[in-house]
Amino acid sequence: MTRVSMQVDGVTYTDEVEPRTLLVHHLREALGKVGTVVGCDTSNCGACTVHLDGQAVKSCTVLAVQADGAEVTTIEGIAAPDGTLHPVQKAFHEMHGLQCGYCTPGMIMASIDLLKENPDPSDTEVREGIEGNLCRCTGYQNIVRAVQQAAGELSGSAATPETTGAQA
Amino acid sequence: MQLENSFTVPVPVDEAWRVLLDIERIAPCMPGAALDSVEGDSFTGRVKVKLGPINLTYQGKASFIEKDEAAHKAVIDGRGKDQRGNGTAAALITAQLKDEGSSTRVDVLTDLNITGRPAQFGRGVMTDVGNKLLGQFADKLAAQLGEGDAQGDAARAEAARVDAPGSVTATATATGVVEEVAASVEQTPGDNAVAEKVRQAGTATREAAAAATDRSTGEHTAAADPPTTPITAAGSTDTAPATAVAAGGDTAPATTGAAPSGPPSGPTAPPTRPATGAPPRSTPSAAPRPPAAEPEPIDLLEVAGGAAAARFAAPAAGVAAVLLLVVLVVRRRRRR
Amino acid sequence: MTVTEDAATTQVQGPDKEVGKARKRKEDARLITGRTTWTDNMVLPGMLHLSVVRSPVAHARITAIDVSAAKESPGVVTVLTGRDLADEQGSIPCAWPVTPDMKNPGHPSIAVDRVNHVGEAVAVIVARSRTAAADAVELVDVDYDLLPPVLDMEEAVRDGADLVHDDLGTNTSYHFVFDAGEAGTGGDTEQAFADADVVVSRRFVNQRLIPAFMEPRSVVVQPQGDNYTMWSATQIPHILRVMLAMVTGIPEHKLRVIAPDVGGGFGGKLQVNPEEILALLVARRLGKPVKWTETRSESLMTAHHGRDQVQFIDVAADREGNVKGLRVRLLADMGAYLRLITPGVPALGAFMFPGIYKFPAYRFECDGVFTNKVPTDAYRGAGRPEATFAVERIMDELAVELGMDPLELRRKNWIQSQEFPFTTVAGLEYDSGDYDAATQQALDLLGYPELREEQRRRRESNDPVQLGIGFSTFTEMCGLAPSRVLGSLSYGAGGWESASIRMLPTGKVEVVTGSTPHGQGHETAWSQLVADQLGVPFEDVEVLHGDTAVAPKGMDTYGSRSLVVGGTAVLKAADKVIAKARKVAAHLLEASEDDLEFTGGKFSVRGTPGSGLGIQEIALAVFAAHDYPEDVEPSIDADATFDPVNFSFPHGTHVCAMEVDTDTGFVKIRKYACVDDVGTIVNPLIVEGQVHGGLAQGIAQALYEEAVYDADGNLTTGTFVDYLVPSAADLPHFDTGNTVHVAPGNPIGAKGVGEAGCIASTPAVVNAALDAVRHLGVSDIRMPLTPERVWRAIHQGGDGGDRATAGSNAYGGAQTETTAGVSTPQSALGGDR
Amino acid sequence: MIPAPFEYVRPTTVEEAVQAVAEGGEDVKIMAGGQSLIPVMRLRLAAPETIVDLGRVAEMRGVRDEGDALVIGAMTTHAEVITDPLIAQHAKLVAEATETVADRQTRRRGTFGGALAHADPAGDLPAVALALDAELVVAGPGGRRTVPASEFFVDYLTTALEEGEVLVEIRVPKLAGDWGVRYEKFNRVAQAWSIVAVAAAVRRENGHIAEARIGLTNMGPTPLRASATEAALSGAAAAPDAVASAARSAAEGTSPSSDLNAQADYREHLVQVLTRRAVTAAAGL
Repeated sequence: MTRVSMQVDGVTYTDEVEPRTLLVHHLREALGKVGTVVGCDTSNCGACTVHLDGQAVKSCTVLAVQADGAEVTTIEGIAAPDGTLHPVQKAFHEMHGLQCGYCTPGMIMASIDLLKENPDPSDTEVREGIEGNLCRCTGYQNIVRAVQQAAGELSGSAATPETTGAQA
Repeated sequence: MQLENSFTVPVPVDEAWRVLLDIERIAPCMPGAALDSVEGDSFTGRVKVKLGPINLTYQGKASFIEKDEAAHKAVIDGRGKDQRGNGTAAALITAQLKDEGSSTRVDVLTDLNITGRPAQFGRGVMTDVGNKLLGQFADKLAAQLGEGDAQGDAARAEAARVDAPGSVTATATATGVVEEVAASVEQTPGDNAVAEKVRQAGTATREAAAAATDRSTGEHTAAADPPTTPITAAGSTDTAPATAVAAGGDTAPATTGAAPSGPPSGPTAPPTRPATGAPPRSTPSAAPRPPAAEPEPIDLLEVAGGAAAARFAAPAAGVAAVLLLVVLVVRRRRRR
Repeated sequence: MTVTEDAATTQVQGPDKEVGKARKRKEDARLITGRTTWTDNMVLPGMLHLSVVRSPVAHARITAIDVSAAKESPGVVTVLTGRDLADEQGSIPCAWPVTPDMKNPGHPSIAVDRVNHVGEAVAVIVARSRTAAADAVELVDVDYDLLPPVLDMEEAVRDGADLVHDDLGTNTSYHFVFDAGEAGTGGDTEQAFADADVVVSRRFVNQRLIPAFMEPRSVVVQPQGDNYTMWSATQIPHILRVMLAMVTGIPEHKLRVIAPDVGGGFGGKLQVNPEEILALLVARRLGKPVKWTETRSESLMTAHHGRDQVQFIDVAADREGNVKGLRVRLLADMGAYLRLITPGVPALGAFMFPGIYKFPAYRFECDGVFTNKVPTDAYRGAGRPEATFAVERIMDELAVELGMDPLELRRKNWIQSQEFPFTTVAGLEYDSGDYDAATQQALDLLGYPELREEQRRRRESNDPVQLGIGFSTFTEMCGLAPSRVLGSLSYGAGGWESASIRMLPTGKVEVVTGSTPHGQGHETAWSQLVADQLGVPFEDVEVLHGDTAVAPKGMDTYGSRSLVVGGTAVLKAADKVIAKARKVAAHLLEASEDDLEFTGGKFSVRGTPGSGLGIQEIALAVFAAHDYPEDVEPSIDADATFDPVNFSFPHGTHVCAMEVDTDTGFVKIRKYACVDDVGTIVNPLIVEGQVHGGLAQGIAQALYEEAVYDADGNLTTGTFVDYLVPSAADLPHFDTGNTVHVAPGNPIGAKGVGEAGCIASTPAVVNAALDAVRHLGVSDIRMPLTPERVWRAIHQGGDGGDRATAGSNAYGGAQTETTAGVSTPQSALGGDR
Repeated sequence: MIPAPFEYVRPTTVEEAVQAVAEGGEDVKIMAGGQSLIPVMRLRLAAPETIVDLGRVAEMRGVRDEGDALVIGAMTTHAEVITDPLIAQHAKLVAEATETVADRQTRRRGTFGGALAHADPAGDLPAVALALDAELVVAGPGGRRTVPASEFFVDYLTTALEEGEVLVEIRVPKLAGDWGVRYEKFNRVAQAWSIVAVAAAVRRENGHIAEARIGLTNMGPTPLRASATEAALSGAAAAPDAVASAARSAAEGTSPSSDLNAQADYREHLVQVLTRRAVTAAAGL
């Protein structure tokens, strides 16, 4: 067992983990962060996407021990402390960018990451930017619309912090 | 998956037949294999397969299910399970010897069946492994049979042993699939000095081939001439005869046989494949080889010897070489 | 999108109505914040974890299983084999014996002495943690005595073929025939073909697909005395509960099944899974809560697959292009066993092969064939995509044969709008629609003339990138289903749906639906329905579902049935609430019931404006129950069950423009436009989303997805690395629109939308690719249209052939087959066998 | 799926890493970004006893300018490679190919060195390293040695790295002169591995192609150079016909395998088309 300490959605957790524990399992099973889900075993589906030190990664392909000392933000930590939704969350709701919602946490986390790097992506750029996230329900079109709508809102209100929750 | 290997060994058929039935000499021909026990016509053992990060150990048993002395035909049925529950591997190996006077032609037909996780990839990881595994098995079998029972015949033993790494294989299918598998002496199992020496020699072979220099432990020189000989991919039928030309003697030039070329089956002609010559020989001291106690994984790094030799052979061409023996194995697969 | 919004405004409902509004979904709040209760999120005190040891071989006798090492593994509580559970596991039920003599070998949840497909369960590990359970799987040692695997349907039905199930003596489960002549719904098919000027015959392969739902299956069982609660990622908690009771003998009233948040199933979760049975048996045996959650590779390998038909189809016509007859013969791969509706999927499709065309004669035959593969069952469309693909493909082939424009040929033969209701040659009564209108609108959306012009230019200049345009003018039958019809088809249950409305004292409304959603937005759409019907605010409605203790009756969600059947049940319940409230209102308003009118949620006495009583006030009044009529109960709650009298028939026109790179075979959708008529649109946002998602899956069948087995029966598309679910970058923008022809069969006027995009799109895409390269001599390309197949079809003829490892494990040993259909009438009846 | 248990070591220097590998027992595996290794471990196709995680070896990360060459630390992530100004300036082909690797999230973790050491023939970067005549600096118990890319890739998933050796950094010679580059990748869906890909760098001089370097992805167990095409292009006119003609020999000397996505003969065809396209684009035609 190895001791690891990480800040997840603004709270620091210290635990003993087996080195083989995947970050996503640590989040779900030790920390109760069940908003982040697992959809595959080959790093294809992206459902488990979280931010590790501000960058989107697939938490099924990161060991918990590798996140030792890191800051992790999950879908549960992106809304403001008062519950105000992150613009990307809001846009997914408004544009009907989800149906069953299973891929949604990963989709949203990937989209936030994309918009940080490309604040005004074209349709194609959004599609390529979320190519690592599979959705079986939506056909993606409304997800693309949502990301573009969020881009508009984010560029209009640059003050919205990306990881408000994490800074609580 | 069916694999065919054919080769010719420079011993009479009766002698080759006796060796073929000697489990303790045949079993270790499987790369990465180790015998655990032998009981009559059955034996148990392990085969380790290592491919990049992938690591599998098949444990199981094999037995002669047919030994037809008159026809010189033997059938070995081997099956094993991966130790991590990753499925099974089974091989039905049919070896047919044909009398060709002082030499013997050997046709090995292998029906390989791999199940479980390694089979569940479209990129056919295990099929690649199976090809290489069986290719190396055939090469080593050729070496063993080539030794005959005269274990004291050092020269011939050496010749046979060294031959394996140098064998050049070309595979052709109707669809123009061509795969090249070359074996290396580095895979020689065993922890004894001989094996070690052979391995060193193999490593050296690579270096030598690359640099066309002579800076290794064994007496060896770089390959020459053969790399330029093309082997055309075999035609679209099963008629392509496996050709093996054994050249005896220390001074024989590398000889390659070419399978008859058939018309290309697709719009693109199958590529012409340069054959590489045998790598330099090494002459470790002769000693009987006991069955390996611990299996050496078939690390495909080992194949590097052959592959690297193949690639670096071109610049080495022109440098005079002494070749003991070239066994050319033309391997082709059939559709089931 | 604009189109959809336009369509929304053409709704028959007025602007103040909820129905027709693009309401944002109520469900989203928890889904976008990660506050969800997926089954795998469940943790119970003392919960044990299951893992399943699975067969690596396709067909074998189990000669020995050694579980001793696994039992010794740290954290393992016990290990159970098929022998241990043989006496209590029963058989996975098959609810649809399509013929009286259908052969059903029975389907153990865990193999006892024989395995029939790769992935079949052979042992169950019970451990204290998920990790311990996973570790012990490696330690179970099973000896198999191999049997020859049966993998190819056409070989499996030959005399002397190896058998999947020895004791059945055949690989054919059933032979199902529908003959319109015999049924009295059409003429003599053989005569029609004999008299025809033109006969076109084809053999199409509708490949095996995997539903590949994103949320892996998961089940948690909690035993409490002799009661059991099961949480499962299922589409069908109600059906599951009945079936669990029948299979395990646990009385139904001692079972509670909960489908919490469930990820989209697409038919893949319309099943009684072996693992659900196993979890229940283990929980009962140990008296402890247990959980099983599959991995993705387990899911692809063992959750049921879909499609997998070899279709022989013949069409007869005269020279003018009037169709005269249709003949279909299917080989439908059942896989190794019959699951819930395995045999029924092709039978459901039987009635849809005639599509929207007025065939005077029709004969359908289908053999259900066993193979050593995972069973097939429902996948989005279930039978109808297969039928639509075949008929829409062969209409294009007939057009080529006749030298006609494919749209012209369709127009000539399709049902005209004034002919509805129209009884087809398959005996179905199509309800409403206008195929011309939908087609015209779709062409406008696509920019048809410009693309045709570009196609011409590219052909003339011999551009390496060719352009093609493909059509699919489809219909489907939805709203499953009239119970009597299901009965006549030998289906084991009815097709009704149940709803309850509970009026809470504060005026809030609880709607209980038996149609269990898993991403379709029932909570939102049902709220819209009820808000209109009861005249209460949208926000005041809560929709409850997915728990047999909360919603005790139901038939769940599949077959585009929810709104049509379940929504109607909700409306019927609302009507009953109003009727009950009317009595109370009359009492309280001291008026005659006949003088009351109910609008905007309020009862008022006709002719006396201003007076009145809101239904929410009445809810409080009956809660207090201080003053209510003598002859009624103090409640205005109501239940309703709705059994439809007919199916509904959404239709539409899908048009795909496809670029084909003739150098590489790479295909790329240039533009996709579709206009669907799904009847009344309750929520245009949801309708559009359903169409988009269906399109993605239908296009994926055409271009990307295929479950491939090798010659030993290994699934070589065993992970998402090889089973290609398209990403956003692989799919085009869709231009969607609607026409609205209200369905007469239900008060909402809805027809169903869940499967439309999936059913319609596949042939449009394939037809488009063929249209691009038809002039190069290509008349068929096998799905999915991999670049290699397209390239081979162009440069080597045929349909592009099998993929390299399909049906072979010789890496590179496969040969290209050229199996394009040929115009011989015999081929349809399998004359080559 | 959950990996089998293993010992985990996280060195912070190259020396520590080499030592950790030496002490890691028989079945030690080096983890760079882990984006290929962890999935294989989750599927339990690999179950190393020890994982040596290079993630905290700071000296192996980053790009520096060494005059005639760039030196890319083996642990530099794909995302860093894509945005690195030195690479953009001097080794654009590396950046262009890296952009096609997997997806954004994977590129955040996956590393340049890891991709080379993994030596997947369908991986995009080995062919680029080969085309650019990169040199790989390897540290082992006996010190460091440099292996040219042409000798590094020896077989399917197999490199010249000896037991106990760690790939430390990659020297990528700068392209001097008027070079154009192109990475032409062919796959079925966006995040898939290459069915075939072609990395081309072309130097133009006076309307001619002075030099062309062409690396081929997935045309054999290792990345390959399209030597015959390179030779044919050398001195050829910078014209579509000449390029097309030269590209016809792109499959010479290759030995592609057949798999679910493509049979060998189709790959041999594809590589010619893609070579033509890559060279045409790189030559600015």
